[in-house]
Amino acid sequence: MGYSLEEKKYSKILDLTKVKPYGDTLNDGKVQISFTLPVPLNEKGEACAKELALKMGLTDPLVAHAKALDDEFSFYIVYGNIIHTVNYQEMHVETLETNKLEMHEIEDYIKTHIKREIIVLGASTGSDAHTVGIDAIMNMKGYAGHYGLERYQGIRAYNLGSQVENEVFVQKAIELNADVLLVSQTVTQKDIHINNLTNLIEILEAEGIRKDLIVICGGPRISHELAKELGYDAGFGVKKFAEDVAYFFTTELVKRNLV
Amino acid sequence: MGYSLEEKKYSKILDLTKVKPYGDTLNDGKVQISFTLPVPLNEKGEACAKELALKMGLTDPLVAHAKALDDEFSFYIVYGNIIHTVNYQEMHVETLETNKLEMHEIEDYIKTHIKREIIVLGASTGSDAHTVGIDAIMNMKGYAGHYGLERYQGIRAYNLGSQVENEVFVQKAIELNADVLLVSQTVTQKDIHINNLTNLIEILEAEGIRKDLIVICGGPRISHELAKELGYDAGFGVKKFAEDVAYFFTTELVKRNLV
Amino acid sequence: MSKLNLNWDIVKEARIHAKNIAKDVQKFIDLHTTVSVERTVCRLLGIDGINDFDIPLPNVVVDHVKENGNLGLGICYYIGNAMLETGLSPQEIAEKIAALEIDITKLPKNDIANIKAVLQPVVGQSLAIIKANRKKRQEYYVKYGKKVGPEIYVIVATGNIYEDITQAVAASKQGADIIAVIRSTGQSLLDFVPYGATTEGFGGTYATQKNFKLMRKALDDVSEELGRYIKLVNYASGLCMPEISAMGALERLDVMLNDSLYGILFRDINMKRTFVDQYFSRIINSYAGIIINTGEDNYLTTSDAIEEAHTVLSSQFINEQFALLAYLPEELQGLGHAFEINPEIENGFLYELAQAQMAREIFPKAPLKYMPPTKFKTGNIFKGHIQDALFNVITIMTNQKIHLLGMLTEAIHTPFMSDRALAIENASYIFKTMKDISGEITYKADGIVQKRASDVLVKANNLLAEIESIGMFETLEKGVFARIKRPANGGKGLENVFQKEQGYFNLVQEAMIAELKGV
Amino acid sequence: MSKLNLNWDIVKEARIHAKNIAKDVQKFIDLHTTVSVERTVCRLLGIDGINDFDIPLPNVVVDHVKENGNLGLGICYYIGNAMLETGLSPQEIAEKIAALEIDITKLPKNDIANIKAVLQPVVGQSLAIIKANRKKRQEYYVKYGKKVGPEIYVIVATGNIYEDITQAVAASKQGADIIAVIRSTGQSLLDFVPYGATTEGFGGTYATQKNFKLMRKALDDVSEELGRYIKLVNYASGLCMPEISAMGALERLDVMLNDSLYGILFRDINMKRTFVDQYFSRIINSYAGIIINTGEDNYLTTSDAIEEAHTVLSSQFINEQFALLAYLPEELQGLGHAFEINPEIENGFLYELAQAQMAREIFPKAPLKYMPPTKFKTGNIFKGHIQDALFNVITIMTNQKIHLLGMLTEAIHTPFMSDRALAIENASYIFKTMKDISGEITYKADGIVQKRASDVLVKANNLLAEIESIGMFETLEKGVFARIKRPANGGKGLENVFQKEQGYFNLVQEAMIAELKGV
Ligand code: B12
Ligand code: B12
Ligand SMILES: Cc1ncc(COP(=O)(O)O)c(C=O)c1O
Ligand SMILES: Cc1ncc(COP(=O)(O)O)c(C=O)c1O
Repeated sequence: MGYSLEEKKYSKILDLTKVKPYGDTLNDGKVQISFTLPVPLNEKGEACAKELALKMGLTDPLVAHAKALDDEFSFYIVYGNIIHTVNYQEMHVETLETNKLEMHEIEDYIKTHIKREIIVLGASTGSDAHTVGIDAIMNMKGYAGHYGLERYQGIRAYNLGSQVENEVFVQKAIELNADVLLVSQTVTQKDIHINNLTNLIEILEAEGIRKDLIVICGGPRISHELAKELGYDAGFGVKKFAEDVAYFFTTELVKRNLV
Repeated sequence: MGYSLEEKKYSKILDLTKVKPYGDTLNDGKVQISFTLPVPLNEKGEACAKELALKMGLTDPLVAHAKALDDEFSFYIVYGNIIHTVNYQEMHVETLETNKLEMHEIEDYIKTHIKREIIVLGASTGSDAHTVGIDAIMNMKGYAGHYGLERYQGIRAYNLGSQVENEVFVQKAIELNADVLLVSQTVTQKDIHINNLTNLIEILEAEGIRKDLIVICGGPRISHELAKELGYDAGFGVKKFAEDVAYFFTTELVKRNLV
Repeated sequence: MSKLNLNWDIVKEARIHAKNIAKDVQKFIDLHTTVSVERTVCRLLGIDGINDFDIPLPNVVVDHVKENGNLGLGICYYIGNAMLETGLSPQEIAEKIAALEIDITKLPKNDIANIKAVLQPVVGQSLAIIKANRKKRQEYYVKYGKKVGPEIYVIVATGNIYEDITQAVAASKQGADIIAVIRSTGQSLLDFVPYGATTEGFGGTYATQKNFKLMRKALDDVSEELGRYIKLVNYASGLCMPEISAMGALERLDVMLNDSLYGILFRDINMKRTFVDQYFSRIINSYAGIIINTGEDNYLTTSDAIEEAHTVLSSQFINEQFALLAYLPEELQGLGHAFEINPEIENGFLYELAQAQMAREIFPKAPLKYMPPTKFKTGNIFKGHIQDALFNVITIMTNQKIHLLGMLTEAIHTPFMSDRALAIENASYIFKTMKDISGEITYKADGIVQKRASDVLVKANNLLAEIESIGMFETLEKGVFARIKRPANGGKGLENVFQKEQGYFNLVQEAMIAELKGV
Repeated sequence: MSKLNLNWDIVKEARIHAKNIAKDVQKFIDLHTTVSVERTVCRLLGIDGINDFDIPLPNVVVDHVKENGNLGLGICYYIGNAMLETGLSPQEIAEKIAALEIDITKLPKNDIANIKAVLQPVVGQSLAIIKANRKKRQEYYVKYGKKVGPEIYVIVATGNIYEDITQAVAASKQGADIIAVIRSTGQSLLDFVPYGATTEGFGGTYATQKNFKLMRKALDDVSEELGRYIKLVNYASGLCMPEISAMGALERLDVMLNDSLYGILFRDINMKRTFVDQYFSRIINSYAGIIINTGEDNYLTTSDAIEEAHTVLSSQFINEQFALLAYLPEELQGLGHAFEINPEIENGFLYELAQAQMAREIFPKAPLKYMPPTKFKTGNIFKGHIQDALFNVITIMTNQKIHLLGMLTEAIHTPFMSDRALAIENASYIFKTMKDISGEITYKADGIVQKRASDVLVKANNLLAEIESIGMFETLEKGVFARIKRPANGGKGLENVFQKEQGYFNLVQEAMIAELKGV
């Protein structure tokens, strides 16, 4: 347990156009970094770690920890104050209003505004074998206390499981006359998800049905911004649940007059 | 347990003049960063975190975790690949050869080369109340299995404890006709250690005895490089023990013909 | 002495159900063979190498018989017969088949006794290699001592066997006891085993005999350097289960992931195919003294770890019986389980403790494989490191043996070298500072821990009773495990299952069983 | 029921030794007073504010009497007398002294009975405020319920009370139950208490009454927002121990670090001075319903936690008796101990477990203050986070109450906001997932844990016997605790200790004791 003996010499004003990291004092710029270098653990290695931190924009970097991982590899933990700032005020992001309604309110909304069953088709597509994410959104049982779409009155939900090829998925969508497509992607290495998601939109466009559908993707590395970029109507990442998705597509169906 | 699906497209050659961090592939440049921003947790906050990482030189930063610490503070963990490199080959550092001999060998060395008792005076000086570090070096009992200087035959060690004023320390050195001074500094905030260490050297010079003494400093944030800069003969940081220090000052006494 | 006050009558009952379940499946197994079983025989008759199209010669030979002859008679029959007819070795015969210089299905038929006689020494040769490996491993144990306490298991997954070696050696020096080389994704669905040293695996490194050899050599070297025997793991489950087991036996692997249920549920491999494959595969593992690992842990990545804990135990009981039927002793049964309860659950740790202690007591001799938290890992590496710490605590409290390290970056990427080092540091610290805790603590009579164990045991027994009544095939069709449903005739590989014909024989298997029974 | 099978006869013996040790010191205490005791009386007679040189009026008054009169008679006597003579309030008298308009030592002397009578209502007023605070706290507990399980305690240390508030509020929202505002370094050696709201503390924020008030207000607000009562801590130990306790009582602090031994050993405060100060200080804490925290944990930052564990226990016994002599009930005795065993030691965790469980059993009603690992923290924040996790595990396994969170950056810097958040997350996760573990486990008879506890107890008892025979003063001179030697007449503050004269009285203390005895 210690006391901070550091002089507080930083500007005490929060300028949202010049935001700096915060340790225990406004604008102190404190950051923590860790990395491995493919060099032995010795004074030179440590000096390299410091040098790298300087290049990243840290002033007075402190190598708090250094450890050999093998004869020719060493691991470092560095603390320091960063000189860079970011402009919070001007930061532009694509956002998505969600979680406005609870399940029953959405059911009511469907009853009053859509007046028919919404057909929702979901799958983990391409080579992706992860189903827990899409199941979290769709299964009756739901996830973390949020019921899935299968439980919603007014929604008919089909969960096709994993490793569903895009072609098969689109065929099924046509067959079932779907209103909404839900695509889950978990594996992101080699940008495999980008290729796969792009491919689906191309097929939908080739079939001429893109505009008749609400097409939504999701997964731990999916942001709304990325989704929009790839031609989706929305994207949902971690900590998003069925009601967020349902709120989006029900209101969107009404907005786009697809009722 | 996953498999790395990432394409290994980095140069596979280790160029020691252009060293990059290492994740699991040479030159992949992987680093981990964490910091808090004084902004709310929302899409804009996350975008700021990404932006900051970009400014630090990361390509494709991934905000792996974001958490609200309060309404106006948010914490981020970011991974990414850094573009900077460092030159290991040309890195210049002041180093110190240590730990060449064991206690008994040092005792023998004193017997054969110095032929008299060496007087060593140690203290935690200035306002510093931390004694565990200097005790580790000096106490009979030693530290982490390394006996302290008090146990060495041929060394007469005086440990003055903590919060010893520099003036008092120097007086004691003159009184006891010391050969070696050991100064410990643990508190480093406000650069209090720099001021205190510099002050000691000034007093020694004013007294005209600097060149007759081996003056050594130590502590968790002391490096040999810093010590040299401040006018000390050597500096010892963490994981340094009595035998490292004893080896240095015995051989140095001989080298400087202070026997 | 049970710390859980388990009802041993129920345990006994459950074992009987499981035995009946396994025996029922065994009936099916005994009547069938597969291309991979027969290719395994080829390998153990010394057939190796590839043809001009990179097709492994065991595949060439088996496909040749499959197309031109009757695989239901077994490859032994054809090769032995060809040896008698041509005077060539199996390898030479295979090469001639590859060169389209011979059709071994069209040769005159010799007397079965003579065929067996000519094969015997060839079989003996492979078995001698395997036995020598087993002996060598034993010598290492004698020389360096067996690891006391949990064995630290980490994975490497670079796709390049040479990079894998860099990582594996570093991990060994940091304190790992067991290194698993993750296979290239999708390899489990290939109906052949790639050949040679490989450097371009897709998210993992191909399991090839050459790669096995290279890694074994590197680990032997580092073992000598460290004075600790570092175990090597690879993955057999999949369409080539017995072949990979044979390769592992020949190259002195020490642990082999080997579970038909994993293949069925998580790779959609046809159940009939993989049951048959698994049987021979486990016989080989047993003969080679290789520990198998089963995949019950995977169930909890899909289903809830509290609600479905009994399915893990049921499956362990079944896997135990499958193993025993394949002459694999308990000491080699690395049954799987996992720490996958939601960290948000009150007293979740106590449920994990109950499950782990229960597995330990019910399978006292098995080197249980305990898997770390993965499902509830997030991008919060600091929290993740604590989740892993509690997992490490359970292991040392309950004496788990094969301890797969969790990675703080589990939800982010495959392990960096530093992630592995931090994980090893985490486990090493806990195993040392808590070294003797398992002998120190007991659990309250009828407390949360004991009650939980008892509940799970009762439920597992009930489930086993149900499975016994409907049979394993229907059980899998109903989605009892991991809530995944698999049709008995669906999935990959069914087309390569063959009914054994009158006169079928598999000399390698017979020889191994004979010796294993003798032991 | 003891989980450790402790020998209660030895515990009883140890308590008797400790009682005799404390009583022996109490003899000295009863004969003496100090400037800080008398200044405290001033404060509780309503004297507040500073003079033109920023010297607090309590100091002005006491120094005035010290220089011109006889402090051995007690400040009550002089002030009461002056009230009778001047008809002014204590505050008005103090202001007149500050303005050099009066010399209260030179006034005609009134009858003691009359002096006491005029003081009584003034004393009553302060006591009423303190009682109202105690009641208010009680109401909060009724309204929000008392925290079940360990209370999460974190520090703030920015030096600026307004910044401290930002940090404290964030920590409360993240899950902290107790906030300690670290004092400016060196304040414990000041023989006065600074005044007003302060923003420029040296590595911590000055303990001033205004700062207490500001923080209390902020925490009351966040308490209401969260529906949890957030406790506020400050530090009394030092040259102003009873004064700060009085300020805390007036501003409804909930916990007060209060330990003469800490001051003697770690701040080189004269032992006579601080023993006397501590007595009155603890009476005030008791009267105000404030939990004290003692500093035994500090011993282990200097000495070895395995070898010197018994000194911690001995000191706890002594502190308990000191507290009881000051009418401070067990329920308010937050005796200190710490998790400071070297992480490299085999079974170190079991020794920690033994020590923590033992403290829990020997002081069953005390809200023990348990301190985190600090000494063996390194710059490796990942390892540090695990060290803290194991500390959290011990707390939940042994039901510690006041749980000071360890910081992963302990060896690097004073806590960042995120360090605190990660620490709270670590503890909250463990306390939830292991919630009922302490009721679930028992320790092996004569196992490592039980043996360790028994060893430490025996050694502590022996040490106490020795201390009893040589007395507390000589004990401290010999360096028994934390291996630090302090001469009885060395250190800071001895010059401000005074023998009580015939007729000395301290009306505040008497009134408090009367009520405390009544309870
Ligand atoms: C469970 C798991 C498995 C199980 C999957 C079982 C199953 N039936 O799903 C098994 C064992 C089979 C598996 C296999 C593999 N896995 Co995996 N696996 C995981 C693990 C541990 C948990 C994933 C999970 O279930 N999360 C819980 C769910 C609820 O979260 P979620 O998916 O993010 O879903 C939420 C949101 O994203 C969103 N969402 C998700 N989808 C959708 C869709 C829509 C439309 C919407 C609106 C919202 C939405 O809503 C959900 C609720 O909030 C993760 C590690 C981790 N902790 O994240 C690794 C992980 C995802 N796996 C990984 C890998 C590499 C693999 C394998 C390649 C390894 C292998 N064995 O070969 C294979 C992949 C096979 C393949 N071709 O896909 C990597 C991926 C790395 C990357 N970034 O690319 C991870 C991160 C592990 C690692 N560190 O290496 N895995
Ligand atoms: C124990 C401790 C205390 C104890 C000290 C008891 C004692 N008698 O020493 C007490 C409780 C009194 C204390 C007080 C304070 N502490 Co303190 N304390 C620590 C703690 C936990 C451990 C330090 C330690 O003993 N390390 C073990 C020794 C063996 O390591 P070492 O000192 O590095 O020594 C080795 C080498 O550096 C070298 N070495 C050291 N000295 C020398 C000298 C020579 C000549 C040579 C050759 C080698 C050498 O050899 C040793 C063996 O390898 C650290 C946190 C941490 N884990 O580091 C905080 C820490 C050092 N303390 C800190 C602070 C701020 C304080 C206080 C201001 C807080 C307060 N309560 O007011 C006061 C300072 C008072 C003062 N004026 O100095 C901060 C310092 C921050 C900074 N970088 O400036 C730390 C880092 C905690 C924190 N996170 O805030 N502390
Ligand atoms: C029993 C078992 N076999 C095999 C594997 C790996 O197989 P694949 O290579 O198909 O991913 C696993 C991994 O989870 C397993 O648990
Ligand atoms: C009992 C006790 N009192 C007071 C303090 C803090 O006092 P100071 O302000 O002198 O650092 C501590 C901190 O370690 C303590 O343990």
